[in-house]
Amino acid sequence: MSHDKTMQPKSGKFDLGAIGRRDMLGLGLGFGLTTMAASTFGFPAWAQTDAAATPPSKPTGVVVVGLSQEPVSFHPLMPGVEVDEIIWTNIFSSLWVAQPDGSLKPDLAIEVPSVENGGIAEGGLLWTVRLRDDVTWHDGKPFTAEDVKYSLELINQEGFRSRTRVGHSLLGEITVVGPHEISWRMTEAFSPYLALLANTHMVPRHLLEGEADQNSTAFGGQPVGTGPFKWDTRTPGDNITLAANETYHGDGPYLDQAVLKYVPDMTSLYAQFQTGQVDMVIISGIPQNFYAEAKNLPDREVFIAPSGNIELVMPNLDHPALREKPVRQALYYAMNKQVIIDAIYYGVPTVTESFSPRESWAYNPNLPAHVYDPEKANALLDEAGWVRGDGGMRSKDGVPLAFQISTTTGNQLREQVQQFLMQDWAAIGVALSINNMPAAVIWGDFYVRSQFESLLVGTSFRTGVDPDPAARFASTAIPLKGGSGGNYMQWQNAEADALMKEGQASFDQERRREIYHRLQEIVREELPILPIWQYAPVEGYKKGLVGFAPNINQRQNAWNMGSWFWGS
Amino acid sequence: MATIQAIPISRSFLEGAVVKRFLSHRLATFGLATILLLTLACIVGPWLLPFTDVYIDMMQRFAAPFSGWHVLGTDAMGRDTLARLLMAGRISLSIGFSAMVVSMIIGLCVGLIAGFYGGILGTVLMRFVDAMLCFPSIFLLLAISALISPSVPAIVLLIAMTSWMEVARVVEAQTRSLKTREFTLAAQSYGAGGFRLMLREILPNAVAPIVVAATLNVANAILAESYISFLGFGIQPPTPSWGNMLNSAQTYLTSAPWLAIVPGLAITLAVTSFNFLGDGLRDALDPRADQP
Amino acid sequence: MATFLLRRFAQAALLLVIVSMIGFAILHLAPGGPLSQYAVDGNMTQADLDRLAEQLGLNRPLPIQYAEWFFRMLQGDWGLSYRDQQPVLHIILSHLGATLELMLTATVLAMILGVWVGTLGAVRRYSLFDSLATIGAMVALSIPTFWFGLVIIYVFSVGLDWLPSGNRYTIGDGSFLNRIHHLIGPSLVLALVSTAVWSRYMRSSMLDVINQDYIRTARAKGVSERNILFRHAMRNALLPMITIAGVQIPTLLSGALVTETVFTWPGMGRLFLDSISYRDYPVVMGILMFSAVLVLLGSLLADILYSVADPRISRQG
Amino acid sequence: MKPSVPNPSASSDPLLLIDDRTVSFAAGKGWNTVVHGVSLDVGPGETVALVGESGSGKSVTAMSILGLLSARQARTTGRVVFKDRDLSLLNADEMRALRGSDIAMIFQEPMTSLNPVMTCGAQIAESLTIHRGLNRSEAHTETLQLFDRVRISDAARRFDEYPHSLSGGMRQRIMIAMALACKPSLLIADEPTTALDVTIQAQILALIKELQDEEGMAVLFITHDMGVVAEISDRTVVMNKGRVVEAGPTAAIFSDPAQGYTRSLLSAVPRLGSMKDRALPERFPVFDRETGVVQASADMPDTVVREKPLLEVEGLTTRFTLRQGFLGRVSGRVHAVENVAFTVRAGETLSLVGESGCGKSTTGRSILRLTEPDAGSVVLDGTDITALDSKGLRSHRRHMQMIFQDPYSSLNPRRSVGDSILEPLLVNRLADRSDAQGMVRELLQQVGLDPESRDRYPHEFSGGQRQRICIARALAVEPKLIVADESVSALDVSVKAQVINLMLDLQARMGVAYLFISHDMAVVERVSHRVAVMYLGEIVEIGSRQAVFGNPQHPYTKRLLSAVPVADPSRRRIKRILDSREIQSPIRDPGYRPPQRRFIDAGPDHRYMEWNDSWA
Repeated sequence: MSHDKTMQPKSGKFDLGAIGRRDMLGLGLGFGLTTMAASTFGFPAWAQTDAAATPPSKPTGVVVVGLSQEPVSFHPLMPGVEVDEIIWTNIFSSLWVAQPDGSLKPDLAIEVPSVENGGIAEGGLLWTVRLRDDVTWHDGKPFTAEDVKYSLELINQEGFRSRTRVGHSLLGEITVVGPHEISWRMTEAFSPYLALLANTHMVPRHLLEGEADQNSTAFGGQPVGTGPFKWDTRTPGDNITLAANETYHGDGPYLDQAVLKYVPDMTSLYAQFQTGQVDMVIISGIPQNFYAEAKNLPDREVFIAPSGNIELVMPNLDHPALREKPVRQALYYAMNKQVIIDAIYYGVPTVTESFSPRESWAYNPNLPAHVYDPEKANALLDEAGWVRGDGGMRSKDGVPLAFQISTTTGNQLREQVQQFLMQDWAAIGVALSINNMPAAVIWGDFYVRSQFESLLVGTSFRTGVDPDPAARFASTAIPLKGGSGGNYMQWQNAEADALMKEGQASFDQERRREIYHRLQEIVREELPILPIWQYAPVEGYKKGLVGFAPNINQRQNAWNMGSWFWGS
Repeated sequence: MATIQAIPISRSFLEGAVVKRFLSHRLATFGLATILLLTLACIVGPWLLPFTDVYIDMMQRFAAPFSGWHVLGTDAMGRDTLARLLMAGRISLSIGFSAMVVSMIIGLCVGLIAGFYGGILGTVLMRFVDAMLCFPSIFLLLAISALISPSVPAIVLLIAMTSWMEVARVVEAQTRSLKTREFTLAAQSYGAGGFRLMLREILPNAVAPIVVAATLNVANAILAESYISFLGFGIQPPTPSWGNMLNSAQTYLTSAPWLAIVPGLAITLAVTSFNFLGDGLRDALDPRADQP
Repeated sequence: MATFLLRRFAQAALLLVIVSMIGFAILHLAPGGPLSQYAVDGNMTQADLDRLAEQLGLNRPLPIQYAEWFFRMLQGDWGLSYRDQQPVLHIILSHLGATLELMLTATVLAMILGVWVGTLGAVRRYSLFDSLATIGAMVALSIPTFWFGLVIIYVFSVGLDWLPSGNRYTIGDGSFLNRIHHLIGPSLVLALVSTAVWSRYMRSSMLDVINQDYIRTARAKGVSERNILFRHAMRNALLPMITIAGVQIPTLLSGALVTETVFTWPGMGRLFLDSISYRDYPVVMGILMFSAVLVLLGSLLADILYSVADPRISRQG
Repeated sequence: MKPSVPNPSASSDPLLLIDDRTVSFAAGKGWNTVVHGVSLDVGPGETVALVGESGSGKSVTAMSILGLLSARQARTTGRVVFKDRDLSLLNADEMRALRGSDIAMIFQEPMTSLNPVMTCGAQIAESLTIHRGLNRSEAHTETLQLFDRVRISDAARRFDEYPHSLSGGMRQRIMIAMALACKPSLLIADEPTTALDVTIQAQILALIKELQDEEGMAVLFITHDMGVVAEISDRTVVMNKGRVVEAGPTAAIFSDPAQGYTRSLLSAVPRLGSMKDRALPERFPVFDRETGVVQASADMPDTVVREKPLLEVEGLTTRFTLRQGFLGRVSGRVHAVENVAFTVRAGETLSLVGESGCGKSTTGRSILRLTEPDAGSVVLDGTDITALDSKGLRSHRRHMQMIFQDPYSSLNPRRSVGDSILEPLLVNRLADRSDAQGMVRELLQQVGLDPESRDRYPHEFSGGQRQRICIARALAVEPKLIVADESVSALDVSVKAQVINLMLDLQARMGVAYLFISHDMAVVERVSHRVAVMYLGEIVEIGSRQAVFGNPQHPYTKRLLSAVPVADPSRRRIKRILDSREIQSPIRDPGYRPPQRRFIDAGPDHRYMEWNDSWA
């Protein structure tokens, strides 16, 4: 699960889910991903316009990538956020890489192990991977199976602050079969491990083994990998320069340098994109209010990048008023979604009724369309016994129809939406108040322990690239009630539970499509979430850049800088 | 022996002179007048306007100033900038005043106690003041703002907590000096106790610098509110304050500059006025001018 | 002098301990924590977060965390950033250059302008120049720095396109001229308040001095007005300015934070803002301590300079 | 009335002639005239004293001669002719060339009149380079000679010293050296000795006199001190309220003052030695200012109760510790009061005299425990004050009250005078609120103020009136002893006399005892029954006033007495004491042990301290 907190605010404040925090391959629910991934999304062919251009024979040119957050965490096995992954995916290599179409492409490995090719044996308990023999670290040392063994062991090493041990904790004995072949045993079969390894980057044993404190190493400040780019220089608070790795084992790199430029203010970032000081704006994107203007910029490609995230109002169903379905329905009717999209978001995003992205095969296009109808909303509330009192605000049995809505402080567009909702909902007698908090506070216990009354949030309801939303909707996924998922609104619905259970067990895509269509209908009817629109970050790059390939299966679109080059 | 007549000057000489000196300070008079006008406008203004500060009209967004009914234009949600400016003034000015009151209370207590009793207690208190002053004010504001949820009372407290130290210093120095003045010694020698000395002898004579400090404190509190709001830790919408109006105007600096210019001018005007007022009061209350 | 320094250092050390306690208490009492930024990362589970909290020692009682931090600090170990695991001191120092560049430029600008305006104002008291300077200084003290920065950007960058709207230099062009060009806007903005402060203090200090008995003495022995100003008055009037320079450091640091934000200047102020948002306690503590040290050093240096410049200060005490 | 000036005795060709000078200061929108048509002249080599009380316009007149008043704030009319040049016609550069060369000036405050950041030598040399065009090394040599001329030893070292390291007397010598640098023919000395201790004053006066003789320069000496006038001037010009009242040869003015003002002024001046034959204190005669008619002054009754002492002070010691260094190591101690013992009987006035830093004020404060003494006992009426806890102290302290030197800071400016007097009554529960009002009126009447003025604030009163209010406040708690700490020192001569008369009247009426702390020997002679002379924290001589003044034993007492200028030109006593002995500091090393002192009886109720070689 992931929660996109949208539209990064201006400088400084971190917004956990800056746009583009895509969901990577999911966790927890293991079943064959690879087979289905390919059919997850289809992509427009924008990146192919210049496909005819040929890359230069020798790395030339520079690309300046504009970011509104500063990459600071360079050790690929330690905690980090999307911007850090730009460093990881370009300096380091993983065994295989998730492609835009959802497939895994071998990188350090010669092939992706499978039951068919014998790489996964004994019912998923024994894995064997053969490695390329032509890979060298940026310092010239050869890459071997020892490095893989070291990397995997480091993740589980006591005291090492590894980002995650999901999957890795199931590792048993790791055997270096030969310099370029490794095998390991797992304590239980766990097929998502394949996908997890696509985002596990290998670190050099020869540089790290001697370090006394693995949490703080020279390597962490000056990473050495096997990727298409080498670490060059860093001006803290300003930029990081990567240089071409001419001995890269794959195709490319074609660029001489890649500069990651940190401009903490989205407006300034756009201004610098306009003036050409940065060649591209990704992740946080271009503020929507500039979209119309940006589209017409000469020599710039500006587009709405795909995203699986949905912007929505998330009610806490434990709230005395919000737990009532008519209340939620009335709120939904009284929400002028089109104005929000058109006026506040400049018409950039697309309105949606579903928790599923429209590109998904599981998307249900036949959901009842939302109508802005305050009359209907009033009628629903009247019927449900919420009567208007002094000042026109409703209450029932002494319970006022009042609740708070929260989001990250400083996110101006969301703040505007909140204020707009206040006015819309006040008209039907609902007293909404705003209680925003800094990101470090709101996404802590307040969120995961369901302490909020309602949230304005951008998040996704998938498991990796699979449409299964059980982690978000299942009644077993309520953390407050001992669950392990992200059902923070605390929705419980027997029919939905049953459907999701069936969906997880089935390998029949047609059957699953039916299941998820029905589930979407239930959610649309019950409104455990009030969907507004599907995410649409505005990204852009300078014309002439070839190879840019937005990848919904990565967390950032600079994942393949090694294949980029400037066309004529 | 003949009875000597007191110099025949009216009793209100002192007060009269202060008022006169103050009024002769043109900038201070300007400051006072502006403050009164601003306050009046913020209190009365919102009732006179045809728009409320929260009325959203998406059809009217980004109306330029002097176009139609919106004298100062509208913001990104079509709300009337003037109405918001005046409502924001209520908030910003009340924050300024309240923060001043709280910080004065803290500063007075600490300063009086430290200055009067001195010794270890005084040293400990004043070292604490010194330590607080080691933090650049904005750093301190931001660090503490992480502690609190940004409601109006919390912001008041936050600003007060970072601005009482100067007051404490001023009061401490005054107290220390007044404690050794002859009239205090005289009171001490006829048996006046500690509280009486502090409240009856020392405090009334420290009024001038305290009043000046209070005035300047209001100015600084208004500024501080705008800083924390600008940096995103301030008053949350929909409550408007001058600071958060500026904060949300940044995005539209190029397309709707008036959204940034108007509240900025309001802050500058209010703060300048308080500074002028403080300056004038300082001159008018200067104890040196009391003596022939 | 040695005992004087020793005593001042001891006082400063004591103050730093108090400062660290205040800072530590404020930070660690705040809700939220450094792990919130990963709390919603799809690749990390609650188990991972709990493990990291344990590894970072975030679950231990506050006094113990403080004691550990304190004793490490005593050994010169400022700790590691939670975000990028780099040594805090290293991170601070790598941002310090930009901030110092800005602060020094602004200070020099402010000093020159402020002393000039203040002196002229005092010598020509109540003249038109003096009145304008007074009003100007008061307004300058009242303008929110960030707003002034925005106005500068709007007018000179967006409108006239004379100045860059931010950054320390253009990528790929780190030339001296390019840097100066980028420095103009932010240093002007930062210098604004200081100039006002300097001119106000200089004016009152100069007024004070030119009413002193020794100026009358100089006049009585026939010294020309020019020499009275430069030989007799200026040095005396500048003396208190040394102290002003010392106590200006906190104000400058505050101003730098805001200016850096507006002009996307990669300095310590912005690092602080980022670190506060991420609850990167070691870095925030580091910056608080570092700036406290700067502040104390500033006032210490001012005292030393003062005692060197003013023969009245006994250097024994 | 306009007195006849110029004086016929002056040479027909005066060096300086001031003719009808008027000076006005800007006051709000108008001008406030402070000097009204003053005319006077100074002949070559002559010493003319310009004398008057504060506000008489004497200093302003002097400042206007050299055009030192700010043109923006002051407007002058009238001629000033110096060596036949009309100075009022000179332009700024010509005036500047004259200043410091042919006319030099020295000022009252030696502590602030020298530039603190320039070395003493450089400041003197500056005059030489400006007016005599000397180069650096010539100026240096010449400056060293000037140091010698003003009797500053070790000139080479002093040249590079900054003013702060010098005492007031030394600084005034530097000022004089600066003034002499260009051999002026006229020296204007504006209260040059007022801020100095009496022994230092004597040195400076002697120095000026001697230099004047050597150089043959004329001196215009501005002062308020009739004693100083009598000691040094040839002619005297008396000013009052901006006008010249009387002018003439000094001897004539003193022996036969023509104007009522002059007469009242002179009658208020105590003359040292005039009390030789009287055992009891004596009031000042009161003259009417305008008419000069004398009011008969009643003799003081003997108020002293001889049976048992009211106050017994034994072994009183107060030291201030100086700390420095890392751990606040004790670097020295100020031995402000060292083993002081004396007694005061009811109705008696004991004076503590001495120069600055001798510890007399600290003694007074230590007795009231306003400053905590380190050792010793203070027994008042049988109660040891030093043994009391803070509550007991508060109730006992009211038997002793204090009157301070500065009438401006001893009253709370934010409180009406009635309230100030009322407060002690209420604090000590001597009256309830309604009775207290009546008592306040009564007290105001006692000190000669209009009871109706009780609602006014201190700033509406003059200095003398304020001091009366302070006395009323002190009397409110019916004290047995009043410590008067330099209580009349800041007052003008005539006001001083009135306040002293009041104090004596109160003593006669109420039998209150005074501990009278003063540096003014002449006043002390007038008011005391007994006198204690203090030096460096110790009493060096104590005894009945007649014995101490008439038969001083300790060399310090002698020196002090001989240094006091006597307001009688026929008894000029300033000898050419050109020593430059300075008053020593009471700061000692931490290890310093005060020596055991032995006192010698010189007669009944007259003892002095045995002294060592340093006094020889």
